[in-house]
Amino acid sequence: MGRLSVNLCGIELDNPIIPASGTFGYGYEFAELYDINVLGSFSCKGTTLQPRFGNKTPRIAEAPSGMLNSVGLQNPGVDAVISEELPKLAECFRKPMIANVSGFSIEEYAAVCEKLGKEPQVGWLEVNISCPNVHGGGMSFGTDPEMAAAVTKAVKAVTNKPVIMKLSPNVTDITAVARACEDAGADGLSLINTLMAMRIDLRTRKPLLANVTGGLSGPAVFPVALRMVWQVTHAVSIPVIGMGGISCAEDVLEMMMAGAAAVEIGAANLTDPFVCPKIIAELPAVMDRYGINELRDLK
Amino acid sequence: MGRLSVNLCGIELDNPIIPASGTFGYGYEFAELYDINVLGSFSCKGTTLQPRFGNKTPRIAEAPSGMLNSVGLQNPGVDAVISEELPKLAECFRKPMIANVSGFSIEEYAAVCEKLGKEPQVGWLEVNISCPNVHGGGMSFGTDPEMAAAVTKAVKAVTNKPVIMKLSPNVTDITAVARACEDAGADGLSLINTLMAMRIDLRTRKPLLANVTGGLSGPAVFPVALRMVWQVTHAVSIPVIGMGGISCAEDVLEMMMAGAAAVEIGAANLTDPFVCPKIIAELPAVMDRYGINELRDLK
Amino acid sequence: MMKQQIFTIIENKPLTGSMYRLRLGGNTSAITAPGQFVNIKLDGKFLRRPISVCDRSGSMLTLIYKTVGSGTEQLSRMKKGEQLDLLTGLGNGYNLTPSGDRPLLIGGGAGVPPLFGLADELLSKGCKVTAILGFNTAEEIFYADEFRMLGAETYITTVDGSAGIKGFVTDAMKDLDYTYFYTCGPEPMLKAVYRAAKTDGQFSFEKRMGCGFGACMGCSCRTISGSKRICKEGPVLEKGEILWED
Amino acid sequence: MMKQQIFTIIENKPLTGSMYRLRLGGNTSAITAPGQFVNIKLDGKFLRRPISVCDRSGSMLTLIYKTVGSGTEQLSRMKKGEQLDLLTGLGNGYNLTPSGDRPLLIGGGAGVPPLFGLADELLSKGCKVTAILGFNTAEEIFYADEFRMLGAETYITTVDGSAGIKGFVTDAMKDLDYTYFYTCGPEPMLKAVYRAAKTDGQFSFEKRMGCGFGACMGCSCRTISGSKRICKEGPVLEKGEILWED
Repeated sequence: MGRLSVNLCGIELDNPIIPASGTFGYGYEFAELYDINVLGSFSCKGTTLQPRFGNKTPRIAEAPSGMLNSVGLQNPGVDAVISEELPKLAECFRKPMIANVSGFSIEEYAAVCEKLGKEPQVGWLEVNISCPNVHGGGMSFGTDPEMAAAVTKAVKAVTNKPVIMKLSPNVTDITAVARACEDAGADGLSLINTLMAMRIDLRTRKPLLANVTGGLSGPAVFPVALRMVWQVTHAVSIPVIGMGGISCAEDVLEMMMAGAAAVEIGAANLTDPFVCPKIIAELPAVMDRYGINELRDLK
Repeated sequence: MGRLSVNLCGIELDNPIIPASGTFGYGYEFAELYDINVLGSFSCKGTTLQPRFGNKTPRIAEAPSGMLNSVGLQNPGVDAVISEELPKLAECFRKPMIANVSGFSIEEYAAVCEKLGKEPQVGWLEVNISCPNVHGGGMSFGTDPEMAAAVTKAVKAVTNKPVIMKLSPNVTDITAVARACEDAGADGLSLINTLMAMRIDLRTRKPLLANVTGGLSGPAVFPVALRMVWQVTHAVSIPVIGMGGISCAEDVLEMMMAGAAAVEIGAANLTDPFVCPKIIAELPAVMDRYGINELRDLK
Repeated sequence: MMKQQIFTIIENKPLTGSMYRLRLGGNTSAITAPGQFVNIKLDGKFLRRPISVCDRSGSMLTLIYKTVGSGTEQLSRMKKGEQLDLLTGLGNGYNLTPSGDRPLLIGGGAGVPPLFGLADELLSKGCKVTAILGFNTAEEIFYADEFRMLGAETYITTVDGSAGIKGFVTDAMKDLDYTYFYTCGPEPMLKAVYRAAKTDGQFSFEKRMGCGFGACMGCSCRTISGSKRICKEGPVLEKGEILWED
Repeated sequence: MMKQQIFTIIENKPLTGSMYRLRLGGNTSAITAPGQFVNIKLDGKFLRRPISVCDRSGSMLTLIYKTVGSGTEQLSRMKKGEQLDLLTGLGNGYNLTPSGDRPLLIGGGAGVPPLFGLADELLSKGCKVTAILGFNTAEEIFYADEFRMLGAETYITTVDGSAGIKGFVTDAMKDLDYTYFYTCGPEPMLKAVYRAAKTDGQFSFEKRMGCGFGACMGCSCRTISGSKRICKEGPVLEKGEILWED
């Protein structure tokens, strides 16, 4: 085990760096840029039962130290992911991946998790109950502790793989949802998803995003993410993946000092496609600067 | 009425620019820097029944495109405000001011509002039910619609001045709290207060703020503030003061396009003490660029 | 394949009131076809700014961009010698193979630049190139002479008739005879060209992008062959696959 | 009274591994006493960076700062000719009136700079000035010669004994005779000086600030005469009013 290795729900990661869902596709396209086996793991594009085109465009807007997106879970559907995407990934990634799953009903979550849970490439299931960009679903599961618990139970019933529930920051008390997921059998949690936000086009005086609202990510949300990871890791005993605006090795350390077992890197991949290998390369020197021998010691 | 004039709960403002509570003291110190009568109005430091020193230091931390504060309602108490601060303000400010009020019980909110409501300098009462930096009070009133309504009713019962309830963004559904305040008789709403956040000192591995968490403000929160102002102005019919990261004339227009009747400028005052007069001076030219004749037209 | 590279500003000067020409020195090897674009990092801006490639030589890249907001305005203030972080070789450019011997190039406003590099390559391929460059007014015209100097038969249209043919690019298309067409410009113009065109052709589209290299699904569009990413499978699409969003 | 002003960098050079001297050209008229500070805007940083004034002439400002984080590191990379947006004349500086004829100045590390301007003014006032400058090691020493050249009797202390008196500033205070004292340095040193001092004196404090001019209440501290703002009523407090937070 190296200085950077961490444990996520019983599986060892060479390092805690995990590209976040929706910023890394199904991995193989980034493999053209660098050997993605340097990563701890990665979380694939949010996958649903049926193929989805997602929301109308524009789906992207600029923000101070961040960006808004309202992609709306565009994906080819779980069957195409299994038949087309995962085989392509197998050619360039040897490690277990995190399968990110979304749904519009408890049954859909369970159906998708059951299918993906059977795939040997899948190490963990990350269940997104916090997408702010789809209506009649997504986030609503993540804002009500009982709904969150129900999704957790349904998913746990159909897979033996570790189940990580991805939580929404758009709530009054994230620890209530976190505890509900833990009590329902979740093996881990990941947070935060994006903060629901908006921009208006001064020329048209209309919302800039076709979906009106979108999710804010990037460095702007880092202090909010850090607070919520701190609150949650003090409220539950299962491992937490910290995410939200992480863009350098120092951010990784700060997030792990807040209690995160590993981290996901999201928006930063979009402005610097090489940010993850850069962070992995920089971590040892930055750890030395702050007298950190092994990342595990920060837990 | 000039191009910039707006109406806030029946009172005309020369312009919509209002320094936010906690960034402008009780006004008279900024009067040494410029004639504060150029402002639409300003909201004074949050005032409580008893004097408060506030939280331990450090109370301030840097963030990407923003800052964290955990001042914790430091103020001399309502009696000293009336006997010492307001007379000093009277010498340099001719317009009605917004009295910002905080409390730890419904009775305290009512008591402070009753005293300040009697002061002729006070044009509006801004009732802060959303301070994230004080325990056993502050924000808890702003996260529960029933509590928010109870505070509103109690305050309305003791004053004839317009009552503006200041809402917390740290909630699942800000429109529920907004509607509860409107139904309880609030004359207006102001939002957003700061987003609860945190930073950790990499050297000590401990929270950077003595209070552990603090409130995030500055441009980083602007897209979240804009979304909530949009949601609230579509859910209620009383006027809304928009705030959260506004730092230039363009931001003012964007916030008013989201439905705000006026705006408060907070963190920007701390990095540029002259930002409010600058924005007021720039507004006409920026309005011309976007074909806006009068700010009232944006409502 | 995409490369991340540092370029140095050789020239950054206005061609009209809002169009600027930016010449950059650096490694352009990642750029393989006209119609591709680069994505530029600007200090203080989170998202990069995508700009189509006008022309490139081994070590020099020419971009022509319009100042539309604070980002491009900031870019327009940058000086010779300053450095820029670019993602280069982005997107799927124009395919020259189906051009035939008399291709028609149709550009509108900020859509003109990528057609210049395309004209250059079509001419060296031995084609007889005709170009229609559409603008609103005479003041907005740029690169007309450059197209002519390349050897392209060049027609100008202006909406107000202050120069060239009065009207839209489609008014100039009417009487022309061509084997194939390539176009780039604002979407209303593209739709008009789509309706007016007598042959097959290729369209270059513009959309708000997150990453510019296919990761974020921010710029997806529907086509007859399914969803495509303007930044990855695009920005150039063939006439036959286009589905216009109403 | 506070002024917002643009200054131009005349010099920005390291004095030790982590201490830099920044000389700025501009209008220093807002600065009225040694011990006051300026608040510097840095590109990409939201909060300004407060730095105490070391010395000033009519048109030149000398600041000596320590690189402690990304902000001050960014400042240390700035070059001659670049401009900085400063809030100047901030805070309540040292009061020279009670100095008596033999004041003692006690500085520790990054707390040394403001005492230099103070020494200069006390000497021109006709005082016999003694200065104790404390550092951890010989490598960290700066401005010892400058204090001597001014005409101050200067003692150096180092914790490791690699130069001057081995130990802390308080070890050098013991045998000295003085009418009053002025000190600036890390809080543990200030507390030790508070205990060791035989006379009255003034302390300059450092605290994380939001605005630097009294608006945000970010840097409040308790004193026997009630709450004070380090950035406004401070940074200099008199010995008699200090209440140490445990």
